[in-house]
Amino acid sequence: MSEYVLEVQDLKKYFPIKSGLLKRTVGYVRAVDGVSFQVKPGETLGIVGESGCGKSTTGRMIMRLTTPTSGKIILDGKDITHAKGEELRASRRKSQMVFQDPYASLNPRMSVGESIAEPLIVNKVLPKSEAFERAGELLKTVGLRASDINRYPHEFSGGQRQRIGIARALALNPKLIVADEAVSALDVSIQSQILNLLMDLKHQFNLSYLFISHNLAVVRHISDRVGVMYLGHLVEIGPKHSLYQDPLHPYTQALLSAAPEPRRTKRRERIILQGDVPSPANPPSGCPFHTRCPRVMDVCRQTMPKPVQVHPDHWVACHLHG
Amino acid sequence: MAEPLLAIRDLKTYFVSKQATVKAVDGIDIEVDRGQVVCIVGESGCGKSMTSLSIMRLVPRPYGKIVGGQILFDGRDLLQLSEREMADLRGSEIAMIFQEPMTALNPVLSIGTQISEVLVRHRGVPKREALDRAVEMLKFVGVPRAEQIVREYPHQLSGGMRQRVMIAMAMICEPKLLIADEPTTALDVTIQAQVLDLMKKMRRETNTSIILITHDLGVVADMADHVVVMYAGQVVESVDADTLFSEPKHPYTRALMESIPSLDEDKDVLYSIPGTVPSAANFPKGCRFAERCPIAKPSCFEKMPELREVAPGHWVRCDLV
Amino acid sequence: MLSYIVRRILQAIPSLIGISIITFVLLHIVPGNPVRILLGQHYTPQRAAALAQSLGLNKPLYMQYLIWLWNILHGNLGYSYNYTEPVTYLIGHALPNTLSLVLIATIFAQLFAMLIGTVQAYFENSIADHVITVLNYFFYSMPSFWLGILMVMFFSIQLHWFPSGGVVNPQDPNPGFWDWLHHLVLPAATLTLVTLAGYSRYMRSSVRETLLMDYIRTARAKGLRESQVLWRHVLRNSILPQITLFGLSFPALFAGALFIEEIFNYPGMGLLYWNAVGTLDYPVLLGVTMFLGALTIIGNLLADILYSLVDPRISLESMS
Amino acid sequence: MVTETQVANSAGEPRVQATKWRTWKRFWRYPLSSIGVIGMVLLFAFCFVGPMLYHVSPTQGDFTALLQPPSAKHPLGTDDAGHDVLARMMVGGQASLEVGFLSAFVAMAFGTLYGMVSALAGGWVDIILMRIVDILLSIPSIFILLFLNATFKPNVGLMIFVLAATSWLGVSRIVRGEVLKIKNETYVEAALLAGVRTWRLMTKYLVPNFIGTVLVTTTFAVADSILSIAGLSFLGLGLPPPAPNWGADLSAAMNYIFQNAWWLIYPPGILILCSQLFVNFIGDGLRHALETRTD
Repeated sequence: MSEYVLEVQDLKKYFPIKSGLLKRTVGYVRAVDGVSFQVKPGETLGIVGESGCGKSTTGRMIMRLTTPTSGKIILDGKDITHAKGEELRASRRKSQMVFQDPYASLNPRMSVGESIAEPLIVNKVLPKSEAFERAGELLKTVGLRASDINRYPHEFSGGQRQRIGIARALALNPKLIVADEAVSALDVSIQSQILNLLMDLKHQFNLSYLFISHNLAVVRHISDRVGVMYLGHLVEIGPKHSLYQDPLHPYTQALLSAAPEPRRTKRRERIILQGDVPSPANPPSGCPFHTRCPRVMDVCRQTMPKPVQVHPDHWVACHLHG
Repeated sequence: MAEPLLAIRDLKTYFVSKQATVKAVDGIDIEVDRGQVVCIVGESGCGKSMTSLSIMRLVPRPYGKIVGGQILFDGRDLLQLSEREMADLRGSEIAMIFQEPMTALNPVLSIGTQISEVLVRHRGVPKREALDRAVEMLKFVGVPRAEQIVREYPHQLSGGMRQRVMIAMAMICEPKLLIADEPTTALDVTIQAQVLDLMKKMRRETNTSIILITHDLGVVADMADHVVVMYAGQVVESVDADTLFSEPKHPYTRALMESIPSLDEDKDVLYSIPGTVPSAANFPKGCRFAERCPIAKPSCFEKMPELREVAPGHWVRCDLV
Repeated sequence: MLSYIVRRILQAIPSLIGISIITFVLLHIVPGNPVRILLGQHYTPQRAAALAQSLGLNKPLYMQYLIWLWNILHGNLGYSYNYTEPVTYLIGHALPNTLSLVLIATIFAQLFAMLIGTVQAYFENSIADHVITVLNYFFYSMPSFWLGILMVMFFSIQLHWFPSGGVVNPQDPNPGFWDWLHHLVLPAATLTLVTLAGYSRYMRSSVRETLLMDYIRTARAKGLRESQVLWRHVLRNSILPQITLFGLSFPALFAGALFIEEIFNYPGMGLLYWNAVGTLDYPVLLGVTMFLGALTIIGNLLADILYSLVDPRISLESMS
Repeated sequence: MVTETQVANSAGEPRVQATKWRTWKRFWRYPLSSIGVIGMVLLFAFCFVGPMLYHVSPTQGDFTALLQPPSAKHPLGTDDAGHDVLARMMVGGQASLEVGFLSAFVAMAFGTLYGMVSALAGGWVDIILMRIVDILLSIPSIFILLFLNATFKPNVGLMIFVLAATSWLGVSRIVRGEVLKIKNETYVEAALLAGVRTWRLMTKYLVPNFIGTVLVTTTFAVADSILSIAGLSFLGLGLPPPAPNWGADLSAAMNYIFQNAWWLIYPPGILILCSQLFVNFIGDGLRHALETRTD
């Protein structure tokens, strides 16, 4: 038994840009550019960031839906970075994924029972009839009726489909669930239902979550620790209270100040960042945030800051610290 | 008190087909004063977008129909205007921006053409001059390199820039009313902050009234003077923004606020509204929220509550408050 | 732009070689012997051997192909066995006829299709829409050769409006442009009608889709007049798929032209090919197929260039 | 506080029929579908059951009635050799329908396999396989058909093969496109995470989700094949005489066009037209039924 359920070391994903007659590679989109973190058993690590920051690619690499360019992924003590075939299949029994779009994540031609039982059947965990029985139980676990197993996805609402997706992810008793924007497509009232369900299940099955989202409040609510990504880099990571009360990186500060709060009384001073996020195909030199940073210094333009621990377990990669 | 710029009275917009009648908007009343920002908030399917399209009289044909009510704009009932008169108002007196700035711009026309054609159409400005004005407008909404951007096409811009272009297009004729339908939903948080900031600046400098449609109570808190909460095609609460956040009255409004996680407050379990919104093709006869309401009484299932004024300027559709 | 065209033409070379190999192999593996057909009653083994020698047919297949390829690089498509004329000469006479037929038909069909399809989509479910839909089905399902016969029956035999066949009046010692046009009307109209139906079905659905786009709602929210919405915003976007269709429809057009040339005795590529089939006139068969293949490739190239002119999202560079 | 189990009451939702039946219902609700299906059944009955009821030989001439307009004895008249037109029309459609349907299904099977292999293999295999399709598509197929028919002695089996050989191209392209699209769907990724292997992925995830589109394409290929046979026969290259065929009879009728022998010109044309119309109706009905699966 290792200390961490998941350990990610200096993970990178460069997507080649091809061009010309012979499809030569003329450059790379640096979607993820050296990310390291760990997830402990029973812990929820939240990853926040804006679109294109590489948070989803990170999640997909951990699930091996995308092959990393370099770095290491250690799942439950086992290096799965280059796992193939049966080895990869075995690793997938330890980690599962909940997807963003509840409409696209279920095969429209399979009943929900078949979808949930599928991992049990193809991995020969249970014979077919028992797998369906188990699917019924899982439906109950996620708050639907066992009798729903014979119905098809289009008969369910978005929130219900997301429950079905969660039930499928639970089927193999995984240790880790990667949730990629799992509640982003849902209305707030449904969103809170699913968040509560996820937190219930976590205690019930002692799960670890890697919870990827752009919604800062949602991530704070569900996570124990939170990492902030910008342009393929993890710029700050720490326990949620420490990170939300005392954000160290100017980007985290801007992000938190920009998130609208449903409250009229207390208003934070809003930091409005200028311009757009630079293209990951052509990232700036030095610190990736220096083009928009309100507190940019000369050193930021030249050297990439190293992560330093400022508070207990609270790391930041910024020249203002260290 | 002066007469409001826009007064919607008992508006009903239905989708009528052979199979069913979907009551998307079912008798709503909303007033917007000059220079005011009114937010319409609600979850998907509550009828907030159809309300905005009804004001523009752009309800999708052939099924969508405005079946009743009045929309008084600047003293005139928009529902009585001819299609021609209505077209003269659109883009000139009432302008609109949409959620998806990518699909809302025509991919094959240059930014300059798309902005300037509004001026050409409504103000009779010659094309060249209209293009110059478009450049000015783009600068005003904070688009860098405006001289080049007018010659570029939507796909060459980022999401935030596209939404700025939409705003420039909407504001170029200085309309009295701007309807913004989820203008920042498709944008990232930091870009959303930029766009909301721009809308505030617009309002300050032109005194344009804004109807902002959103599902995000955070955006409401940031922008609104007055808030209208919609549920299942009806207005359930209507009050000034400060009161809404300090003393929400309708059980739905309260539930909505309780179900949102916070940025600086720990909540163990979020409140969650049980069940789902009733189908707009088949509303229950009593209160439409009764089924999901934590304080519902048997009478709630029997009789539809009226929207009543429980305190000065505070309207609630619930008999129990 | 120029470099793009050059590159596309370079890319077309493997395709053309592919076409030639396929046709060449196909021609030579099937049973049937052109020498036997050419000699007819005069057939003797000695004569056959001599003829095969002079035609180069006794060499191994790959040699025959390489010789043919070598000649083609020098602009020589070989000599027809039948007519003892250079294939280039025969094609030179047939190609203008086929091209004028096909081009006139495409242009008219496309223009009418745009008009009809737009009207249909814009007034969806109106009586006009339903009537045109029925007519569309009718012409779409109509075999071109039957329509051709009916055209001849009505407009030529009964009404005497147009001649029933040929390119020009053979009695006229120097036929002019009007005579030529007079002969072209019926065949071109037939080809137009059968292609029009397919195009306009396409256009209808394309306009219908465009009308549902968000940017059309934006255009209306700007207060533009319906005519402006239609011309500036709907039409430009709707013709995009139509352009692709134009590129893809060349093979079908040549096939349609084949039947029409046969019915109207119109000496084009189709008729040339058709006559060569009967006598296994290899050089003509190869030449015509190569030419039509090349024209198809050029048609696709034209469509791509046209597309990039209308749609700013597509840059020619990124398309390769 | 509301608990999780209370939350998920899914009561009050209308039951919807399973996917398959909904598609069928949509198909039949589309007015043209039923016209197409009924028409096609009638056409089959005319060609295959008709000759059992109408005992007149299509190939034995009635020398007392040459080139006669319709009469009581010959309801659709006779041709220049005294053949009964009605009998010829009945028998003449048999081969067209057989070859039309069978060749389209052979093309569907092969094209589906080819397209799926191309899409799943990817890389160079995909590039080469698709380049072959591109090249073949740029040769007008009728020219190849003409040539093959001129040199071989055609029979029904050969015709099926030859027509399938030219019409699988379109199917393979469409299948490839569909597979590439479905391959990126989230539910396929979810299947991979569940440990699903290639064969199961193909049969349970890919095929069921694109088979509808293929079916529509195949239906239109049936129409094309029927038209091609008629066209080849019209050019004199179909099934060899004396077996009657619509296209060949139409071609023969052209010789009497100046005599205004309309009874020779209309029947074969109308029959070909009807076969095309009905198949197109069915194809459009299928397309309509499959277009919007979720509403």
